[in-house]
Amino acid sequence: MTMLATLLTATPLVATSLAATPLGGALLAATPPSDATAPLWLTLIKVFTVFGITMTLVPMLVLAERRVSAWMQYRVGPNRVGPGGSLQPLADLVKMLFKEELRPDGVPPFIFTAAPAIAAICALSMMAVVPFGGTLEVGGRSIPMVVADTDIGVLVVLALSSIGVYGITLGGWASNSKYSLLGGLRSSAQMISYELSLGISLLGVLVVSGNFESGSFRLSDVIEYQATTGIWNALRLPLGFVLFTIAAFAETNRLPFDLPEAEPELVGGYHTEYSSMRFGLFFLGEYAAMVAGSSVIVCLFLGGWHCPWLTTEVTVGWTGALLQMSVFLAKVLAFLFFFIHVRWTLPRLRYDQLMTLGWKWMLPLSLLNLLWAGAHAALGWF
Amino acid sequence: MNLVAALLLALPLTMAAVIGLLHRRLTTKQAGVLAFAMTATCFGLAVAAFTHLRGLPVDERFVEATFWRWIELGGADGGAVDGAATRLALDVGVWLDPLSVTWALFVTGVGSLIFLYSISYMAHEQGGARYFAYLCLFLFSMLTLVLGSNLVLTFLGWEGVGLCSYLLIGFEYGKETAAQAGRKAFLLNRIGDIGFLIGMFWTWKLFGTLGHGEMKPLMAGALAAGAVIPPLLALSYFVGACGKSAQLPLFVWLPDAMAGPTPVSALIHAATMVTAGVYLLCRLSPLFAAAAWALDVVAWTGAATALFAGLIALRQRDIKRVLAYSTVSQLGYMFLACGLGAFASGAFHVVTHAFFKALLFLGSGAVIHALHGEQDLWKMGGLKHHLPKTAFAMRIGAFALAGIAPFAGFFSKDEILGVAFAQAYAGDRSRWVLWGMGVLTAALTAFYTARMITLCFDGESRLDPHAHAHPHEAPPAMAIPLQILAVLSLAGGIALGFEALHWMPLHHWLEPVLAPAPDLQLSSALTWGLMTLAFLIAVLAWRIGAKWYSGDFAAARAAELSLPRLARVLAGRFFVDEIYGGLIVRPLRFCAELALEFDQRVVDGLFRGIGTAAVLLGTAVRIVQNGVIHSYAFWVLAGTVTLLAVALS
Amino acid sequence: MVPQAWYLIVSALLFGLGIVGFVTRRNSLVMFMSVELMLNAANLVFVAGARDHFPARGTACALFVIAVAAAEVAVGLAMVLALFRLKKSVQADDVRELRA
Amino acid sequence: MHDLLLALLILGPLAVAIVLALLPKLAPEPARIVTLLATIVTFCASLPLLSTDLGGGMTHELDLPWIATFGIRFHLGVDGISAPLVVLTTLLMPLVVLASYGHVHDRVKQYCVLLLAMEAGMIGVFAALDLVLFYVFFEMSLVPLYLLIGVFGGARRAYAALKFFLFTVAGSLPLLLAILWLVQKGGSADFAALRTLARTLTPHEQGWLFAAFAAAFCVKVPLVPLHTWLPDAHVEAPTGGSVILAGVTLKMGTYGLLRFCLPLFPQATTQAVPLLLALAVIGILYGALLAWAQGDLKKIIAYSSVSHLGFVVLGLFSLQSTAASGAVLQMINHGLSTGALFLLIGMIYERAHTRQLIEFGGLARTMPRFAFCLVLATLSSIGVPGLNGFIGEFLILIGTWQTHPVAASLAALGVLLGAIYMLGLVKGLLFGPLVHPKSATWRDLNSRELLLLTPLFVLMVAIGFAPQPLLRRIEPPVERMLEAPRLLLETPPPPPPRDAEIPR
Amino acid sequence: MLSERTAFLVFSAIALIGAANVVTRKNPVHAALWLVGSFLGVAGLFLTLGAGLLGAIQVMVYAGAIMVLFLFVILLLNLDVTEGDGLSFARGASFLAAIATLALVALPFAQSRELRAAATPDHAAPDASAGNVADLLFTRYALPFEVVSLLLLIAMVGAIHLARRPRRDESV
Repeated sequence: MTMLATLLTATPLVATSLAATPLGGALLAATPPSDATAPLWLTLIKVFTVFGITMTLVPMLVLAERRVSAWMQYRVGPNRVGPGGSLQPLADLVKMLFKEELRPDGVPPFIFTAAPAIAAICALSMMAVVPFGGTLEVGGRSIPMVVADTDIGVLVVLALSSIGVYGITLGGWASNSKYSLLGGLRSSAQMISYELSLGISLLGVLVVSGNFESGSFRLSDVIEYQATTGIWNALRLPLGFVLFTIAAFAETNRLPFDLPEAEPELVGGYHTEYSSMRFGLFFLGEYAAMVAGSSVIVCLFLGGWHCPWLTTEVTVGWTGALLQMSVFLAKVLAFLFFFIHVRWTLPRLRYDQLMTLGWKWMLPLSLLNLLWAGAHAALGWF
Repeated sequence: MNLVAALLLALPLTMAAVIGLLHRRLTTKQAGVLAFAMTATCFGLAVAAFTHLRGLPVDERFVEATFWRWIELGGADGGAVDGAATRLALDVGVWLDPLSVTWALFVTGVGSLIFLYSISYMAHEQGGARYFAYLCLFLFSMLTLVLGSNLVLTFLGWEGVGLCSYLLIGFEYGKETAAQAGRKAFLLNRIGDIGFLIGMFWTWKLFGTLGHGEMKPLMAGALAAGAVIPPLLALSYFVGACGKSAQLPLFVWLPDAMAGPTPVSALIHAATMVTAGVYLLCRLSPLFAAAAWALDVVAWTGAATALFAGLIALRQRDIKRVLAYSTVSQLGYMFLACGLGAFASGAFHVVTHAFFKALLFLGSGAVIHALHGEQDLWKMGGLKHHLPKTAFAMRIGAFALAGIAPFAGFFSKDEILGVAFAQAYAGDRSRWVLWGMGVLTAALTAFYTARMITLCFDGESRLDPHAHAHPHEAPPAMAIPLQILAVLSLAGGIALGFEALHWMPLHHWLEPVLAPAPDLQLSSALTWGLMTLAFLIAVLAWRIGAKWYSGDFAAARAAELSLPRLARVLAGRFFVDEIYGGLIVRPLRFCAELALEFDQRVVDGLFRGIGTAAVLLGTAVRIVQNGVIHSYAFWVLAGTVTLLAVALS
Repeated sequence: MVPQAWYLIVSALLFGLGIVGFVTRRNSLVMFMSVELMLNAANLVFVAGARDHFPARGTACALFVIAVAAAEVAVGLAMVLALFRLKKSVQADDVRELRA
Repeated sequence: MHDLLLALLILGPLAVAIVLALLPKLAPEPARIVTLLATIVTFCASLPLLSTDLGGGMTHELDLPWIATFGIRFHLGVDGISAPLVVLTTLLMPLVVLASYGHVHDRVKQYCVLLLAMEAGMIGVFAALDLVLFYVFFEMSLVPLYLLIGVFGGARRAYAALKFFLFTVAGSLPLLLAILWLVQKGGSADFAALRTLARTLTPHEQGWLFAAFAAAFCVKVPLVPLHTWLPDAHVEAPTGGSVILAGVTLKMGTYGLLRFCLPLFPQATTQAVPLLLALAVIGILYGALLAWAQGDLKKIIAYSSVSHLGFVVLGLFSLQSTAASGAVLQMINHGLSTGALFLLIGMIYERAHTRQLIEFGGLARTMPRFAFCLVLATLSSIGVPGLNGFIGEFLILIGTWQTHPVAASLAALGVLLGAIYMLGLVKGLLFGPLVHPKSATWRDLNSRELLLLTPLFVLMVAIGFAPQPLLRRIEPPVERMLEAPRLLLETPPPPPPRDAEIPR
Repeated sequence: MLSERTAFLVFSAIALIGAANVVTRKNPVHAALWLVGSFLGVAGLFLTLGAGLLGAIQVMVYAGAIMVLFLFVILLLNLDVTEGDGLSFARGASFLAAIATLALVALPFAQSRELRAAATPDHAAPDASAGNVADLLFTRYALPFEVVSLLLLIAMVGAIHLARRPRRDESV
């Protein structure tokens, strides 16, 4: 009975979060400035493609994390479920679904429940503006290979990432536990601090990529620029790249910035009191944010779907689209590996170190980067 | 002549500056010799000026020497416009005419004798060089007063002599009385000066000039100006003259001024400075002559002062004070003469008075010097044995003062009384009173002079035997001036004028300058008779005085103390000082204190009240600032609603 | 297109709600939030008013409002924090130090 | 038309002040020496100003556009009225700096900066020919003095400084309004242009404007009953502050009255003459009485200033050129004599640390130099002939007598009262027995102190005996200032215009 | 697709309901969350007005930064939920005044025929895209832009100064 009840409460949440991505994408697609010529069915197809890929990636990522950590620690890791442990995430999912849903006393039920959903939704929705390929010219149509082809794409990424912090903060607060509260607080402070560097480093990219001249903040334009010039922005803005990456680590609460959930200090931080599928959603959100973050970094700095030897003449039609998608996916996966690798390499920062790094190093450096980018654009360097 | 004139002013000033700057380096004697040399030179210059003027025709006996332009305002097209003058042009220059030269002669002449006397008198004083610097400055001021070519320069000298008097009286800084007396002298003089100033303002308005030379013809024209303005104008000058010449009611400073060194008293308060008032009257005599009833005021004031001061002198114990009041009294005679229109007679008395009063002062100085500062007549007596020469000289001076023929004072005083008698005889009854007062004063003068001489030199010695064992004669430098002055006191009168013999050189000399005296010739017999009467009265009064005091001193003292009330009134000098204090000084001081209270409480209080009102207003409005943010919000909203309602309606 | 008046009415309502919140609440944080509501209402007027003729300007003005609001919030919250340290309370009624 | 001398005179001290202020740490002595040199150079540079136009016109003019929109110009120039005042200012400054050796030991640099800033302001006031510029300088000279009193003053300095400031500002705000009104009306703030404009003003407007101008200047003069700030300010100010306050600042008031009130608002002036003459006479007598009742040396001099400035106002508003020329001369005389008196009192205060008259006595024997200087300054102050004070007072009184004999007579009483309290001061300080237990140990004036007094005394005597070189320069411009009101006095008022007649 | 009118209604409803709840919720955290909702609603309204850029910024700055800061402060202070009961006179009076203001502001909008009329947009006008807005900011509004940046700097310094603890406490 308990199991059933759990399922019944968890399901709407999952359903909500799953629906979130298409809803957001559709909304954005409906906005007047974008070319709203794309019919609904096309949008739906794109939504499910992106959603599917992401939702496939997340369990794979969980497994990869465990395997990579094992590899780095000279042990085997999960290898019993399925070939080479490949079905392990599925087993975890099942386990989570059937665990008892605990809700502490004196907790506001709605917020307690909504918090993990917010975290997951925001992470997933970010994928809506990430172009996973160029423009597909088929049947007289040119289909941009992105769910919501809006000219404020970059801003949407930033907006969603800043909304995402509510999930953790509220989760911490709603748990009615001091560890959780502290985790929530840390999270909000951390997110605000690093969002600045994130945003300003991103500005540098927009400056060098000529977005301010065109007035469009589409990620696809950034990629287009890198593709046409053949030089990735990571080369133009090495400092910005590093800064953005570090900020992205902080935004996703990954080590070395995982203070909100730091086990030794806060037991589990904001998710101490969470169990079952609610916890699962936090889990999902974190990994989805990793995927989204990697995708954005790839788009901004590493050329997106662009591959040096795959010129636009080659990548035409369906095959071309698939090729671009593969390139993009490969880059994202590589970056995800980097994410995992870092987690098991670096120690955690102390809180004051975190703040010092964020305000006294990252912020000035990102301003420097912006200056560099400005010089870059103004003087017409490569 | 320009050079002579310039040197007459420049020498004393230069010497004052030189001695003043070097007063630490110079000994008293060096300074004195320098100063004396300068004064003697000045006297020589004055004589030169005199001979020069003598050489000119009678109607042209004047020289104007201009040095530089002092003040010139109002542009070239001067003169009076619509009854108000616009052009003010004043030069620094000298105006030499018989009147000014006469004054210059006796000022420098008597002055040089006093300077000579001072060398020895001040030899033991500290800061003697500074004293001589002041004396030189005084001489400069006096000469400027007399010789200045316009009224403003005269005023400069006028104030200058007052200032020097202030400095010389207060010469002994430590003495509280001296300092007080100096201040008093200056202030009472200043009261007079205001009259002088107002006179000048008015003169300029009427005549458009203040120069002596330019004014002279204009003053006669003032006759036509009406019955009010000329007398009032003359009276403003008269107020100034009263202050300087110590007439009622401004005379109180002069006796107090005796606090200064004795030569100063001789120079300033007998011979020169106090005669400045008479000089002014003479200088403006045409104006006064035109100012009908103003002259009467002068005459009555003079007579009253003479009588009043004579009465006070009767009971003074301080030898210098006796002389001081006699000076006031004699100045009264001079004013009486001027008031009767006989300006020349007044000038005559000025000159003789300068001789014998200087003699008396210097002689008393010799006595005081011999007695180491003792000035009380009751503690003297019998000094003729110790100081025979001084006694002899002083006796001559005293006879001259008492008006005993043939000494100098007799002729000048008799002439004044004669004029009064003549006017009375001619039908002006009020003149009988003036004549009577004059005669009475003459008797008083002889009496108190005899008292002074007798108490001082005759009878038994009442000296403190321990303090003054052997008084000795003054050194030659002090004796020589006494002797010269004695000769002058003896012969000065008869040499300058003997009315009965129609020998009047001074009168003729001054004729071109002064307003003519009323032409009332008495018969020769009457003249001689009056002279005899005056002589008899003087001799009689002298005899009574000498008799009274030469006998038993105790009896005389008892007599003096027998009428306690009168004695107190006389000894207390009619309480004039007290009346001044009660009527003017203290009320004024009270006004000042009142003004201070008023200023601090009312005026300043008003402004502080404005400040307090602002604070109170702030306190009242402060209630709105209750710190509750919601009430602020309410007020904002209330305002918004009101504005919106107004805008939308 | 939706008439401007509709937006303006929504804005007025938002603004009114902000005022009501500001004047009826005692928690200074909530009062701040009410102020933010009012600012948002103002932004809405800017953008709605500018929509037909110069949309860019509406956005620019609204941007300024947002920047000012951010500054206001930063200082305001710092003040609330400082105040809380002194008073252990953020109730507006408890702070009456500026009473004259 | 572009003579930079005046601009340099203003900007020079200001520049030195700014440099001094910006130097972070400066020892007292270098600061003082730099200031002394700066002021001496300024004085020397200001001497050519005295070659004024004997026709009464402006010389050394500098006329540059400043705030062109409102017709406000940077217009400087001097004539025979202002040039002597400028030179007086530049002369007093080095003396004040020299005097500061005796009494300013802390914050010397700040003191110097304030002095220099004030000098610039004061020169500006006298040289400005544009009303707005004048107002700027008028206020600019106020603030340093406020600080000078408030920072370097005595025990009640805060009260005194605030009082001084409030009085002056309360007076000058109407002035600002009036100036703005005039500028708005005439489109120019230039003095010459405004004179033309002033002819078109209605009597009503003139009355208001005159009142506003006179308010500012009468507070500064100070005219009774607006004088109560002066004693407090003087008593609390440091010696230098007192000297400048009495020597120059008060003259801004009388200068303003002469320069602006008379020529710009002649009709109102002629109407206000009885009132102002009455106030001047009251000020002369009342100030003298107050001075007599005081026991504090500085207060005596302060109230004597009220009395003396009453003479100046009397001279100006008698509308008689002799008196007005005398009044201008008297401004300078008062600066010299009162300046010297304040310096002397400062010197005695440095020794005695008290200013109560009753605590002194007999100093003539122990301090003869001091005694000589004090007596000389006193004589100058009470107008003894032969010194400068007499010339001024005499000209004022003789001129005033021509038009207002009663006022002149009453004012002449002030001469007597002046002698009473000043001689009381001299007697109390110098004569009689030694009173203060330590007074025998006070050293006489040293050569520095004598040196700084000497120029004042030389000028006192020089002006006393030969004022003509100054009067010759003063008179023509004074005549110009008096032209307009006198014209009104001499011609009967025009018949009222037809429109004013009451219709039947 | 959502019609524009529907979108307007939906977003208005979100904004207003959020705002109403901000005013009425006792718990400041709830109020803050409702405010976030309201902001999102307003952001949506911006979208319907064609100001997508502003909408995104609204979400980023308001919802993402300002409100997080609010929440942070609320959590940091761990406030007591209860708020004093009863309206004081000032608050009561202010409430009435607020209603009056609301009425006075809203009425003329509702009455204005001009404002209710269908709009005639000027298509030649530069739209609210990022480029156009940026042009405006750096040309027409350059001065306010600089002033605002200065204001932000001052606010930042001020906030840091205000929020820092006194040194004595730091050393403890």
